[in-house]
Amino acid sequence: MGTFEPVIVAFVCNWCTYTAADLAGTSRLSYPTNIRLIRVMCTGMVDPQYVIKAFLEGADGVLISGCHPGDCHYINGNYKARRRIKLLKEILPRFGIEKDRLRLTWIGASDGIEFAEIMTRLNDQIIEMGPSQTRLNKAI
Amino acid sequence: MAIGKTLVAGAGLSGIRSALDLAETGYKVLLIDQSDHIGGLLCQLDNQFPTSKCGYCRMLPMFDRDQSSQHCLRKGLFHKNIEILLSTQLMSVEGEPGDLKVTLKQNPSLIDPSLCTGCGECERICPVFVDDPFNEGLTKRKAVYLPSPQSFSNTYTIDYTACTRCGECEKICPTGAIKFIDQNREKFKILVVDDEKIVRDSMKEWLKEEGFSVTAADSGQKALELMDDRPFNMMLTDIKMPGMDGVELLAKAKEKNDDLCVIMMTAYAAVDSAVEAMKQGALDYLTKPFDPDVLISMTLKVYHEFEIAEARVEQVDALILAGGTEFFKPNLGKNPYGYGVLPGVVTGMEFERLISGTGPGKGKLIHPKTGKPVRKIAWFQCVGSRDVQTGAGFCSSVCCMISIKEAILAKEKFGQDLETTLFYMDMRTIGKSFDDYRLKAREENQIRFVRARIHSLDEDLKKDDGSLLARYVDMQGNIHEDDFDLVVLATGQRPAKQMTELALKNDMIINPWGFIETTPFSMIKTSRKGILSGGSLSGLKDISESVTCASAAALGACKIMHEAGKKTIDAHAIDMDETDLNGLAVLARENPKILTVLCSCGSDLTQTLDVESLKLDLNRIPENKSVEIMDKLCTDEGKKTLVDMIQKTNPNRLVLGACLPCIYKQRIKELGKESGLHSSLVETLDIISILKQYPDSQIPEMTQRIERELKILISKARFKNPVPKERLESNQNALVIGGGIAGITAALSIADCGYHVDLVEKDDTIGGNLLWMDKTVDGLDIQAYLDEKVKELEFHNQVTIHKKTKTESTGQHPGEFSTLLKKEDEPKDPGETILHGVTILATGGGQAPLEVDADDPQQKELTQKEFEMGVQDQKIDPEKLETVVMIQCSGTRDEKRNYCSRVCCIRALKNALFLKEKNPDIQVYILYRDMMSYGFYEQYYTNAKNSGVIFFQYDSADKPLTQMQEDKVLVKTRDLLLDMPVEIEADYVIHATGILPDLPKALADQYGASLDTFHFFKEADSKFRPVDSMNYRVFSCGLSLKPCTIEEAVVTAEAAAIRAIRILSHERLVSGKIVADTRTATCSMCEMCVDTCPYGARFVDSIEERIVIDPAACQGCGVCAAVCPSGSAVLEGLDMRLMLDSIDMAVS
Amino acid sequence: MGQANNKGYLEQTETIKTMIQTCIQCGTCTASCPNIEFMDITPRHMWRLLMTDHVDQLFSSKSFIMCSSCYYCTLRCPRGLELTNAMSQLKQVASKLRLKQFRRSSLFYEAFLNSVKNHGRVKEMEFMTNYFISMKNPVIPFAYASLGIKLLAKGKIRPEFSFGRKGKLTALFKKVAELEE
Amino acid sequence: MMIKIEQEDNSLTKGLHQFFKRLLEMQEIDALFLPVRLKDSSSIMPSLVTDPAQIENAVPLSPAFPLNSGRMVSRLSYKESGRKTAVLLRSCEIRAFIELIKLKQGSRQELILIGIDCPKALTLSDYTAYMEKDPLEDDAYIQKVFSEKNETLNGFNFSSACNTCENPFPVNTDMNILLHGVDLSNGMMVESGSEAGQKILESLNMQQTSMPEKREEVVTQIKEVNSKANEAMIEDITEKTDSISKLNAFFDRCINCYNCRNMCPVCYCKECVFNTDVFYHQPVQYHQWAEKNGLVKLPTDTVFYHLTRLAHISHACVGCGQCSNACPSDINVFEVFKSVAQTTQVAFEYSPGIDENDPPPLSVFNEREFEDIVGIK
Repeated sequence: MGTFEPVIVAFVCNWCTYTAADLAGTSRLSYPTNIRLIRVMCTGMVDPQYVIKAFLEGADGVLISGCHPGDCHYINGNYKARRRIKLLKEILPRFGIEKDRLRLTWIGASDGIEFAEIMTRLNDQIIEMGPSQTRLNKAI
Repeated sequence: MAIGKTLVAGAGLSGIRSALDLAETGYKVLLIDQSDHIGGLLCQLDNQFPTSKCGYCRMLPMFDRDQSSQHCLRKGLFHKNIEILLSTQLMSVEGEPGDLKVTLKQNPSLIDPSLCTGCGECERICPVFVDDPFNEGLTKRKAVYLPSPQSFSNTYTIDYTACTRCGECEKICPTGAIKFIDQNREKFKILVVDDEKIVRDSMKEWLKEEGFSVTAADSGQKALELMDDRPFNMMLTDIKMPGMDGVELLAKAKEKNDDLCVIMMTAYAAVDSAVEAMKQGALDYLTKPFDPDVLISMTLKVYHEFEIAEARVEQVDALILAGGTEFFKPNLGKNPYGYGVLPGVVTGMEFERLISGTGPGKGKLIHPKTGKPVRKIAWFQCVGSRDVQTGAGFCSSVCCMISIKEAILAKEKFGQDLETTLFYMDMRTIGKSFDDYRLKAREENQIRFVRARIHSLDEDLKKDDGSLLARYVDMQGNIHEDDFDLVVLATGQRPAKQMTELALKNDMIINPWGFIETTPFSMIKTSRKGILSGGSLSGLKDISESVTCASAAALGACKIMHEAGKKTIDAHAIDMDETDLNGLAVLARENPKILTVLCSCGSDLTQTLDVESLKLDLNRIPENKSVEIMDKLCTDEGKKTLVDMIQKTNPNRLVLGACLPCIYKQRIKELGKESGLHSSLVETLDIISILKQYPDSQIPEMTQRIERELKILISKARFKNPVPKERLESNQNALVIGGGIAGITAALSIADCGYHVDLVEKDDTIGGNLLWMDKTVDGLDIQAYLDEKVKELEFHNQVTIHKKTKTESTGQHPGEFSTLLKKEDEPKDPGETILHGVTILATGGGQAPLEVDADDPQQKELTQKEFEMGVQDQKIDPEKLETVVMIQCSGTRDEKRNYCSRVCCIRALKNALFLKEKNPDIQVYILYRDMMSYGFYEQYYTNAKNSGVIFFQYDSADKPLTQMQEDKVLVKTRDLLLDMPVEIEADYVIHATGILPDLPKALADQYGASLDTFHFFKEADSKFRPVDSMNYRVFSCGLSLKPCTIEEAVVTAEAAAIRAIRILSHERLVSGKIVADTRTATCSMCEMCVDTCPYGARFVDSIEERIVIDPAACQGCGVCAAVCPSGSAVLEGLDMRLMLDSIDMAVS
Repeated sequence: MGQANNKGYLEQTETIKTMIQTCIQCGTCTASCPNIEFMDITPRHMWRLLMTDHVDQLFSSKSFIMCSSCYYCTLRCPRGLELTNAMSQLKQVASKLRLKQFRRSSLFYEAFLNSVKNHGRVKEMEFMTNYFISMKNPVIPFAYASLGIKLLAKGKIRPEFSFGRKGKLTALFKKVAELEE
Repeated sequence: MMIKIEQEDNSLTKGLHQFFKRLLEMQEIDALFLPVRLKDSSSIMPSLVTDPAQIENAVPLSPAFPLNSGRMVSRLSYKESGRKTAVLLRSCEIRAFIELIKLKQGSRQELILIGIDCPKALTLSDYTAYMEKDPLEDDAYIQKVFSEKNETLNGFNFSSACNTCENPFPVNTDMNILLHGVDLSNGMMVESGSEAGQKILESLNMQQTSMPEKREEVVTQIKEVNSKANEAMIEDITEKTDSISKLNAFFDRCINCYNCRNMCPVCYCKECVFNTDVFYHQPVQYHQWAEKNGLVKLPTDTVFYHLTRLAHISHACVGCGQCSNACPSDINVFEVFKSVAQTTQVAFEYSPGIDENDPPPLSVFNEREFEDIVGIK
């Protein structure tokens, strides 16, 4: 029986992180395939509802990855995202969704290698945490 | 009426800026570059000063965004109006502006970009390894390679000179994208001249083996005879030969046949004679004993030039040279730092690559040679600048800031325990926020700044771990010896060789150091009409100045095209397929019918995918009508079958899974034209690279993966609202506030391109600061220039001047400002309200007042302005003066006002030289902290010293003191070098109090602009949008933007003009497909979305109680949608319903 | 700055001052100089004194005497100044003015040049004895005694005095003296 | 400045009526907003009174707390009305109103905010039952709530929101009516909180007095008792809902009627996103969800709704308890929201409704903050 393959949803910003993802692809770096990338224009547009929806639908981990502070194409989208993730990291653990299942990272346009490493590290940590409780019984 | 077309030679940062400005205005642009990728220097820089952040993508167009690429510029650029030709050189230019004939030479690209899927098989097979110029030679790459790691098109390119034509890649390429053109090397005749027989014969053998026809001669005389009876393409000659030596032979051979390529061969000792020969026209030199590979690759390089005979001729209206500059190569000349010899010595660019994620260290800072981690780094400033030994009597003005940035980056990325030291003579932080950046580097990042110049470097023999020993003397005179793991040479700038040659060929004036000379008071007009210098070509500039010059050059081109009667595209014809409004409105009412198509790309998909179960699952989604498998969509027949399928099943949405070239935006637009299916309703997926990336995964796993990706696209397609935003009415009148030289130039520039301008000045005379100036430091007559400009302004039919007038903005709504103009001295005058589309704030600035507490009845302590005006009104007679002291940074560059006003040092040198010229035995002392004579102004610093001006350096903690003594002023300071107090009795003390902006906050707020911490205009991005504000319709130039000299003020005004024209040239502006919208019914007017919008694109309409959006200002970031709890702020194209459904699909 | 007591040095050093006027005090010459430990004030300090007319302090220090013309500083000066020539010109001024504190080195050079003038090469014995005589100080020869014996033992110095006319360069020296006026 | 309200023929309520009449008769004040016993029934509802005669039916202090009138006051003030109104509000109503001002749903220009020591309240269902079984007289109720032990009222427990309320004493108001720690036998005190309040009190020229010493000690004592109760409640609810399955159990009776949102004063949206087309799902979507787990409870998005509401307003929750009051299925929504509100408000160092210029946490950001939550080590 293979190890448990987590379902991880990654909201990836169209500018720096997506460029790094493409770079990881073209430089043939392999990273876990069970991470589903959803391209958003900016991490600032990731509504807390998207994260809640992902967890309630059975995601074991949610990653939000955007540009380094100061690199954001829209100047301050990433700062606003950071505050929303801080809010969610206060609310979700209250209901049993461990703090480390929701992650926020900054990835630069030429950090292809780092992108692949982060994806693998995230995947290993979520495997360690085991399946999320919503996968076993869905929230009503 | 023809559409204007401009050639931009050089697709670096400035080339891209000029091209985009013109393309957005609506002109056609031909953008060429000799390298194989666009972006030039910027591709290799991850971050730029003064924020050590990256802002490259902020150059992309703001409105009409779907015309251009919407991703990181390092992935590449495309724009509807720009044609990009890479590996192309500009050979010659003829004709007049408005009718220029340019000949271009392009390397034939052996790989067809429309077929190459970027699979990388050819790279794996290729046997040839070459130094990778992208990583400055620190790593190797194959002869077939990806031009830049992130390039989106990831089409592979063949390095024309390195490729040995072995043909392996041609065989292995799965899509047959590689085709070699046949070569006839016999036609290439080489003459080898050497007095030693063994050398002659061995070279003949090697070259013959490569297929060239070779003749040998044992003496110079014999060579000349051989040249008489048959022509040669290349000559390799030794230097030390009896009878006629190599250099003499070179001269004679060149007379006979000028485009003969000559390569000198010299023993190791005689290198400088070879370098000398190169100055007289030799192409290159080889040092004996040389190995065959070096000889072959050099010969191939020459052969490659010979091989590309045909050139392409284009007809354009204007030419912008944006070749930029090259960095000084430290190993030329005396090379005191052992660059290339000692292991740890690298240049600035190499260091940038060392710390980059795509660099040799792969994100870790390791020693380029020993691979060990690096702990101690030193930066040596002024390598190849301010150094007569390397022929550079100028300062390259950017290396100081580059080194500070690199030091900060090293510490932030690799740990604050890294020891970083900067050795400098004058730390030239000349930009607005640069001094703050230096303070941050010193205080927060603990970077050590040592004022000393290291003369040479050698290995520290005591420690044999390759660390480098540097000796220097500190200010107190004692000698220190420090060792470092890595030494970064802050190399200066040199003119781009190819550009200077072109300039010489077209008899354009170049300055003594080989940079292209621009006409007085302009940084873009060259001595040849019709050819403009964009970016840093004409001199040493940082990114924000290069971008400003690039925009100004675009303005120059726009003026030329307007005068030649050429039109812009927008006015010319509206491109129907994109905005077919009613067609799409009907579509909106239809239920979504999706067709999903997968291209098997030559292979049989059933081997890798369980196609049946995929079709079954996808068809369970009601909106997805059918799933089709097709083949070879890249070919014309393939595309034909797809178009027929669309016309037959007539879906209103398409999900296309194919290879990368098939899903480019342009290809989808073409498909849209042919099939009638609007391109915004096609969702694409690169399934080939997914299949390639995990070749060994089994069928069910891969099917599930592809199914999930397709489901996400299907959910996007089914919830997408097809109705595009309606086009926004945009006012085509401009308002310029402020009548200084910046306001005048902006107004004239816009008016010259055919748009009406209202120029408002609060005083009753036009001219601002220029009214009281007479000469610039280069001796140009300012008053004459001002009179000419004012006359031009007053007689211009497109300009209405309002003198003694105040402005008061009476509101901005999408597409238009309204401003009330009121006469200053007639309070009861109701004023005149004008409507305008853009606003340029050019309110200027002035000399800061002198805060000196001592009472000074005879006015002996003056500011620079007061002194100059005193001299002009004959109140001060230079002849009668004995001693004058000038104190720089007086009351500025300290905690109160921490920015360098950039111009006071140059102004002090001008006054000093003026005084010395008027009265040679006057004693002039200049007390300074850092002499900011940047760029070519360094020569005036040398002239001042030559004319006997004494310079005293003082420490900011121990400022000079002045007190009155009868009619003289006693100045007390300290000579840091002699370490003794100094007292000077001066007739006059001139304080450089720096520049204060004159941009009231109320005025800026009225137009949605804002001020920065120093109360100057706050730019959207100090580097990449230097004259724009966050409100895309408001710009600024001149002193209210940043402290600058007259030329710099003029160039910011021209840049602001083109940035305005790109809006004025459109009657209606269209926004991008992804743009914000408001659902007024559910909106509770809490204005959270208005406050959070970084672009001020949302307005509160309190009468109709709704939020109004300027679709052209909205950039589609979606921050408003995320902050609105009720979902009334919606991001069209990526709304919440679509996102939630995509999440559903992703997690299933 | 008028109060520098220059005792007439100013005119002498005017030309030297113009040679080094565009110095930007970067310290390259000081850091490159191999004899730096023997100098009481650094070369940069000297040029600064010259520039600010503190010529008396300049001549009260011995630094320029220590310069052995290795041309390192001229090679590396970013302003391309002829620093080594400036040093030698300072030496000439010092010897021309027969300044007391440089008496020892001026006499040394004179004795050396006389020997070259008379024989076309330096005769060590004759040169050293003339130098000791002109120094009129009996103690000095003993300081050189040990060095002299070692060199004699190794045959580096030929003991004999020769009075032949071979290699006379008096005409050459006369011509140079005329040129220098 | 502090004035005294005498008893009117030894009844505190009448004393208050007298005070409010004097206020209404003042030139500057056009209307009064306070709880009034309706003419033809015994229930007490907040009302806008312009005729001083109607003041007799006013019941400023009663266990009735049908809704948080912070929302009503925002309706009175989100645009100019040209009228000056004095509003009498409990502490949680004032704080809710201040939060609404930050969201531009109301403004203080035309209002005089009169705070009053909170008279505690019964839950809606308890109140109706209490009214049927010989409720206390108004004055008797005041005596009971403000002086003796006031754990229960005729056997009914006060609402858990009031028992766990940590700041039942209004702040940032124009004037406050003080009852706790005051010797009620000779009347109540009114303390001015702003110049506007001071000007009005001066023009009333009633007898001045000073702060009773006992006040301080009583206030801290009440706060201690309540915060201890609050901790206990939070500990209990946290344990009861610390997993999604427990949350499912907690909200099992929830029918997505969204009443808790309608009654919540700080849930200010004109139309909630859960009523828009975003959650008006397509039929096939229900089938997809059912196919995924074999079964899907309808209506869906129950837990999703509550978590979303937490994300939207947990920072602004003033703990007034109306959400539990409004729930038809008697789910104790208040306890979940108060416990989560506690954590988020502490995390962002934000206390709702205290100062209009303190912006809501998600509407601002600083360049360097919360760097610990970024990155994957």
